[in-house]
Amino acid sequence: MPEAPTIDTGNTAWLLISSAIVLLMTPGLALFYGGLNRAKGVLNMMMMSFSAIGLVSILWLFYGFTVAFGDDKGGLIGDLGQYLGTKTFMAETDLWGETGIPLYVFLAFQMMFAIITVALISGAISDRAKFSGWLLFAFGWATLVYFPVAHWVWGGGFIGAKLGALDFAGGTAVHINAGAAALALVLVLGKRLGWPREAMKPHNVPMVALGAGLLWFGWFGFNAGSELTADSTTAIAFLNTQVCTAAAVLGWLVAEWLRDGKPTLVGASSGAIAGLVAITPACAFVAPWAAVLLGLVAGVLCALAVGLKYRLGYDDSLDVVGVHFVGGWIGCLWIGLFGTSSVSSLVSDEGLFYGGGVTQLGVQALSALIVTVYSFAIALGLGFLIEKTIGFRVSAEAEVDGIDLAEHAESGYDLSPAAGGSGGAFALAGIGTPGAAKPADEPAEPASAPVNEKVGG
Amino acid sequence: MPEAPTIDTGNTAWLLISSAIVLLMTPGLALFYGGLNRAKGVLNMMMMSFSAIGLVSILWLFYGFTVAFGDDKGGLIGDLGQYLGTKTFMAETDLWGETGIPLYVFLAFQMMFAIITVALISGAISDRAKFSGWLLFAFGWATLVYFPVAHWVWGGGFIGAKLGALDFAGGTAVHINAGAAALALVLVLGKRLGWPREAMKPHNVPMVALGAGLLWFGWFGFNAGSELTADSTTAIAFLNTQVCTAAAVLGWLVAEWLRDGKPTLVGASSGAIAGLVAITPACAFVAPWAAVLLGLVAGVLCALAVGLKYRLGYDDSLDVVGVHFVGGWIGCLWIGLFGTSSVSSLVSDEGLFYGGGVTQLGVQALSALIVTVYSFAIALGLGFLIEKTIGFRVSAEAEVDGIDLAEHAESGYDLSPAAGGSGGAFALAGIGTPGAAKPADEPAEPASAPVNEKVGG
Amino acid sequence: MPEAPTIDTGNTAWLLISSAIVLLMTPGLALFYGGLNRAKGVLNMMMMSFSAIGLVSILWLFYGFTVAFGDDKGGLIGDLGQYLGTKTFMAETDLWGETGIPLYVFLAFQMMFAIITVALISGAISDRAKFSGWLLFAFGWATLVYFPVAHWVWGGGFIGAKLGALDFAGGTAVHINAGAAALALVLVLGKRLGWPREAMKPHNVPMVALGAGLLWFGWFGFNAGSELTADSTTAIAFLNTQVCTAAAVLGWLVAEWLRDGKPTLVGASSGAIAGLVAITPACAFVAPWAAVLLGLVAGVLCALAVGLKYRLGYDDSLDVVGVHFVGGWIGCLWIGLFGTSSVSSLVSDEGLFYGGGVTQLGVQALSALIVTVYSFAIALGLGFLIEKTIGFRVSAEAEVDGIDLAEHAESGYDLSPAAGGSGGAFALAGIGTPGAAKPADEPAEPASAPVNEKVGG
Amino acid sequence: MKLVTAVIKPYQLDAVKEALHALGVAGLTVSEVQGYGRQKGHTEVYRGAEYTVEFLPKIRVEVLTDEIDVEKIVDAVVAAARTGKIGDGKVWVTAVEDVVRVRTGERGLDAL
Amino acid sequence: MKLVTAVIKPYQLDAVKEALHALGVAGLTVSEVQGYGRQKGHTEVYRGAEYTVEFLPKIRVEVLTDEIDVEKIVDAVVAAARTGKIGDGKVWVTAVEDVVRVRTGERGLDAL
Amino acid sequence: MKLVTAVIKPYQLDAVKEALHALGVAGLTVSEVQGYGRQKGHTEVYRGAEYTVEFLPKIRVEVLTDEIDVEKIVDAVVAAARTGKIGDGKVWVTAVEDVVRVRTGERGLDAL
Ligand SMILES: Nc1ncnc2c1ncn2[C@@H]1O[C@H](COP(=O)(O)OP(=O)(O)O)[C@@H](O)[C@H]1O
Ligand SMILES: Nc1ncnc2c1ncn2[C@@H]1O[C@H](COP(=O)(O)OP(=O)(O)O)[C@@H](O)[C@H]1O
Ligand SMILES: Nc1ncnc2c1ncn2[C@@H]1O[C@H](COP(=O)(O)OP(=O)(O)O)[C@@H](O)[C@H]1O
Repeated sequence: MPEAPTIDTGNTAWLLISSAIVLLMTPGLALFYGGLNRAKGVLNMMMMSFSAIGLVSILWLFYGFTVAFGDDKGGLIGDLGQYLGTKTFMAETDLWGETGIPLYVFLAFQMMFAIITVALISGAISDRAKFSGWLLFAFGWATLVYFPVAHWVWGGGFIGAKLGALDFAGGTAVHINAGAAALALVLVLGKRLGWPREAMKPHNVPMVALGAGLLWFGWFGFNAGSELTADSTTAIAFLNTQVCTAAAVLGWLVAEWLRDGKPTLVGASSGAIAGLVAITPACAFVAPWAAVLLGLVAGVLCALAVGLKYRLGYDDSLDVVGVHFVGGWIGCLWIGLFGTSSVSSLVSDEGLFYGGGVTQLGVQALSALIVTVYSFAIALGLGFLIEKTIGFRVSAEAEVDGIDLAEHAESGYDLSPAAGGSGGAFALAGIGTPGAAKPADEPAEPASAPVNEKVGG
Repeated sequence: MPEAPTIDTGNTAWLLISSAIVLLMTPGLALFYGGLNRAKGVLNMMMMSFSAIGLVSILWLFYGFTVAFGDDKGGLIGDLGQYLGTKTFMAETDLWGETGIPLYVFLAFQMMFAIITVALISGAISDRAKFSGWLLFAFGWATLVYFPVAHWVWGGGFIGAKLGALDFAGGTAVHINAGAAALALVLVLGKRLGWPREAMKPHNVPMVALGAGLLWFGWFGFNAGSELTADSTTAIAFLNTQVCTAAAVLGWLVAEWLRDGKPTLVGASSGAIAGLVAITPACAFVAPWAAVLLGLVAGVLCALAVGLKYRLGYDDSLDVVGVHFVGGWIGCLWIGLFGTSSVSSLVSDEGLFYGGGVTQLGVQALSALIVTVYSFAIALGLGFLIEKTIGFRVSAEAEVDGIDLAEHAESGYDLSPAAGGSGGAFALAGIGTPGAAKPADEPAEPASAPVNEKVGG
Repeated sequence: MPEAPTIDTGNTAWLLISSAIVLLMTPGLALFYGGLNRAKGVLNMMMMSFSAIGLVSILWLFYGFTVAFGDDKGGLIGDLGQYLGTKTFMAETDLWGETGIPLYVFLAFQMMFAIITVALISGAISDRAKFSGWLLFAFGWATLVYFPVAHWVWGGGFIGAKLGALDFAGGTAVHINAGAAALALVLVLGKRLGWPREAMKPHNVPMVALGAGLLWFGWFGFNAGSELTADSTTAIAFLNTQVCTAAAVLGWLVAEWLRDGKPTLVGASSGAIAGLVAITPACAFVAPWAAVLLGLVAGVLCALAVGLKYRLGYDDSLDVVGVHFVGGWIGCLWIGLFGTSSVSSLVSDEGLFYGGGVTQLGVQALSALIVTVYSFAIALGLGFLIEKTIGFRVSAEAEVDGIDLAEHAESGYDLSPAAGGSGGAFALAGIGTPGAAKPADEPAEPASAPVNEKVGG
Repeated sequence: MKLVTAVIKPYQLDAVKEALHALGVAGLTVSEVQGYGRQKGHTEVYRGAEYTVEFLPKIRVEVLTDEIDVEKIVDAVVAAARTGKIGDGKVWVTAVEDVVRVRTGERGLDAL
Repeated sequence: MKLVTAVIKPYQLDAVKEALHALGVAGLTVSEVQGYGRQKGHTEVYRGAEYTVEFLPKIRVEVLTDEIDVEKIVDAVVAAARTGKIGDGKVWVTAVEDVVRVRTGERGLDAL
Repeated sequence: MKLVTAVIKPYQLDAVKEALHALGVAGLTVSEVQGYGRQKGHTEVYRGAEYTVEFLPKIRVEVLTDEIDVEKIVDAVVAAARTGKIGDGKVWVTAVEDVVRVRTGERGLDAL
């Protein structure tokens, strides 16, 4: 008589901490994107990530999880009633499969994936999207695209279960998916004013590198966590994530060095993301040396791909397409080239380079294509709907003055080299305050003249 | 014959990493508070957190832990001799209870709680407290308030063990406790010069968001780690932490949108903290949907509460009271409203909404009240004592010039758009250095004219 | 019949997450060093860390691991063929020793050590090293110094296995090793222009503190992870790391207070690093109270040591020698003073203060000396070789204009108090862009005038 | 010798620079300033407190020139900086007694 | 036409602005500068090295005005900027030959 | 009274300050500016796009002085700021009608 599954504390510990570090990826993304952006839109850029955490968490709890991971219905969607967020799952048997992990840990882990996938899209539409439009889009796209696609790929749906496409941690479900949606939104919203005549370069490169560092860190949870348990597949997923990313950093830097004459820190950071994206679907299916090769290829190709927008004339502001869409495709196809059953028993058709023919390669391409087309189409439709109803793009005036002021009534920095320090006369002078008082000149009645405080109306 | 408890590697791994991420919360808090502060006091603000790590760790090791978690003496204090820091606990049996966790891991985990509770207070007294005064206060309050209160609530003392109040991860012991002390210090120190006529807005909002992100991340260790083991209670504590916080982000943003016309990133970050605070006591006692509701309520109420200081005329600079005190109370009472034994066997009296009457609600309120009064009173006394002896507030001149220069002789930034880059003439000119040399003009004798280097006298 | 070792999920979870947080240390180091640097070289400083991640990961996979941890050959080097990176280790028996941890997890964990050791060196040569020279040096030093020294100390080589020197997590192998190499490079490269007449102070102190916070966090993986399993040795290593570091923060602050009249945040952050360095070799061998004492001593001594460069006239820009070399020596000797078998069974000779005589102290000193001499000598040779061939130092002009522009063609910040906010006219004016367009003045043909986009040639 | 000083909207800098270029002006010096005038500032919100930023970012452009070109330069700057909206700024002219080129020590017109 | 330039302590800007406002001055331009004079700088400490920051943050205020108001304006600025401590700054007056309002092209007094 | 204004390379500020000090000049005011002239800017690269930064960081130094010292001051600044390379900058002199020391209200020479 088989024992009832019980909690494995080691696996549970691993997935708990994996969930936490995957959550941290979205603030990391906010920093990465925010730093790449111009200073006058840094807050709006970060708000798109932070609001995605707020919104998608709730949607996922209430219906996203059951859409994606409820028992399969016709290959398309999960059982809607099974895990509705109004229920509570605290029985001893409420574990996820054979992993020895409480259901709620798995639910939380996958929640973090849904959040960041939505947030990824925002990099393409920097400095020009209404915040209300973004929220509406996030809601619609998560519901209509991410939740079902996650089901198709991982939840028993047709891409994973029928087609037999492999995607360990989200090449199709996350990166191609988000990249295709990003491209659609760029077409809906159009270019930033002045693009491409102005370079619109990053306003804070150390912040970009910090974001990249946090993303890299969290990605170990993303990729190695996707095994759900702590075993040797987890180990190789972890190692491949590291070496592929390292190689992609080198690849991007070499591409820059040859092309531009100089390697940059933005390039190193971008290369890291390209490598992380590319290894995501393949991390548990290829040997470490093949992961290194993948990193080099992805680093170089993505470095070239981010230039395409200038030739094609679309303003994918922070290169979501060039990095996530392109990197996702490369990684997805890599499984068809270098996937091998000597690494993972999930690989049934050896990759092309292992003599397994093009079967798996074809399946991989088909799966990527399906997700590309579906996500692009729905995102395009949603985008136009929003543009036609509440309006998706801010006014030209708001864009010139800065979206942070226009949409959020705040500005990123009030530094003045060091306010009160070696510089910072403006900050000392209280410019930007309703009236800079003389030091000792306090109001007679403390609460009589608040700064237009509106709480009490 | 019951087996002697042995180490459970999974539980130990979980609590080790939980301890590490809870430690990271305090640098996260330093960034959150530092970014909210004006630039001329950012370093002092961060110093209060970093010094709390330094000081409280040592106190906790030597006597804090035994005060809080030594065998209960009369409901008030732990056995002082039991875990004195001069002893060593490396025997095979030195585990914590039935958790399978080495004693030292539990000691370290709880150490991180003591640190951050003290650091939380500092947000209320920004830009005007002498650093020596702060250190003295931190020492006194940790010793007289935090250590015993932790005992009362968690260590077998009268609030947890007799009264039967529930506080999973620190609504009373941490947030109400720190919030009440913060209010007391504000009364002792008075308002910043110029407040409230000047707005004193955040100098670095991306840094605020980064701090919030790190706090959110670490809070999983704080809340889900408080179960000490990796099981389904851990799982629901983790999930509730996430969904309550997400809902609070949305709640705060909606409150801002309705009241001010614009949602802000400072608001999203603040909402996250409010949600994290509110779910802290309740995370293992309520269903996920009730955690979402709690988040919405806490987000909205704290957004309103931070405005109260303008009406009441006290300068709680970074809103420790409005967020931690208010949020802590809401979360503490929530257990009396939505706590249910279907989630946790520790809930003996069902919450009001589950038909359990007001018993638990009353107990919760009483526990919160006791901690409020005790912490406020001792903090007030300590504060006045310090003010009357060594002085607690800096001179008006120091405050105008900036507390970073006055108390720490350093300034936060020397940026000049990009020193040596597209701007930054001042940085290039070496303003702020003892004498900017011409490029090739090196001193003839290398060590002859150091910059007033004082090491060697 | 002894059971074949199987995977322990708890230990594996602990080492997986330890590996991830140790990786995060290098971006943390990039922030710590970057913030300490002048603004015009912040990116180059961070690039040295990020490129070390890229480069060393690949070297380690392909041959570093087998050099360090392959079966010992003559006490000097590991079996070169055993773990070559072209092989794949996914068999059920591919575990590391008796730890129950997959081989690949151990390989990844140790990879992170190799990375950060190389990156540590870069702090000494800020603002003046060619990036190509740095890459070459990193490659050479990792290969000729770090990989074999790791073998000598931990991999079965003569220092650990024959001499009997103790180094739990890297006092000799990491910190003395990197510090000695840093000193050598300083001698090769010479002083920065203007040093020491100009103070060259940190450009972003909050970033320094952030970096210190991330390093502290990751160091728990570094030290407590070095036990490889989750047990009571892990617990005391964790606790000692915390309390020694806390004490070192206090020690450094007190030293500053007495000497300079003011304690600084740069001091608190530096003290933390000094404490972390010092406890690294000793963390599993001393009682917590002895760790506190070590922290105080290391904090004070390193605070004094960083001033030595002004007297001796070498420009160790960010004090790698004063902190890592000195701190490493202190921690290494501490084992000879306070190491005790009551904490660890690995201690065979009790430390001097436990009445064990000077045996262990002598062994410790000898091991530190060997590593110092070897690393210094090879680094000096490598440095001169690079200087004489491709050149290691940038031109004086590049140094004056800023190494970020000269070597990476990018600049760290484009802030202008708040571009588009309360200030930031320059950013609004698009200074630094190829031609700031009038708001509505978009190019007629989108792709016709890209900003010298070079992808398509 | 004259000094033409213009306080303009940041976004107009490029147009002004090009207009001056077209006139053969070889050099200019710009700096960040904050202006206060008829143009209204904006409002920021911070945790429920609302406050007005009254100063607006402007760019100051300074051009040294000879007496002959000064009118042309003023006209060119005014034309290029104009958007027609409040806050376009001011241009003013002051007399300069002497100019020296640091590199060569040349004086007067030769120094430009 | 005259240009009144004042270099003042940052904290006095608000008082100066209000004093000018009271005189009916409709516009002004301010910028960040660093001053060196009788007032001493401060000392910073970095890892045991101590160094002096000699330049102090100041605000430069510029007001264009007609000949008639210039004395009143100077007096008002001096009065509002005064704290009586060393480092209060300087106010000086230069002649302006012409002023143009960019938006309208108005010249002279009408441009103010 | 005269105002000597110099736009110089940032690294020369220290030399200029010392040269002025040697002449007994007690005070000066400096600010950050960006210059455009014969000196070429630099090129930055961002994700494959290359662009030119045309403006170069310069420092503006302003010294109020009496008529007698003005030539000495100009010469000293020019000498101290010179590196001999393109971009060394300009020094110019304008007439000042009056100067007031804010702290005391002293006027003219006494205000310096
Ligand atoms: N009297 C003045 N003195 C100096 N600068 C002024 C004066 N009046 C206006 N300015 C500058 O000109 C800018 C534009 O002035 P404003 O009154 O807003 O619009 P306009 O010039 O279109 O009437 C201001 O922001 C300020 O920098
Ligand atoms: N000769 C000068 N030329 C230009 N600016 C000066 C001159 N002397 C002083 N200043 C400016 O005035 C400011 C105040 O001068 P200072 O000598 O410190 O005090 P005070 O004006 O009260 O005597 C200085 O910081 C500097 O910006
Ligand atoms: N006509 C001008 N008006 C105002 N500033 C000028 C003018 N010409 C040059 N400058 C300033 O002088 C600096 C140096 O000028 P540049 O032509 O590059 O070199 P040089 O003065 O050595 O011939 C410029 O960066 C600019 O700030």
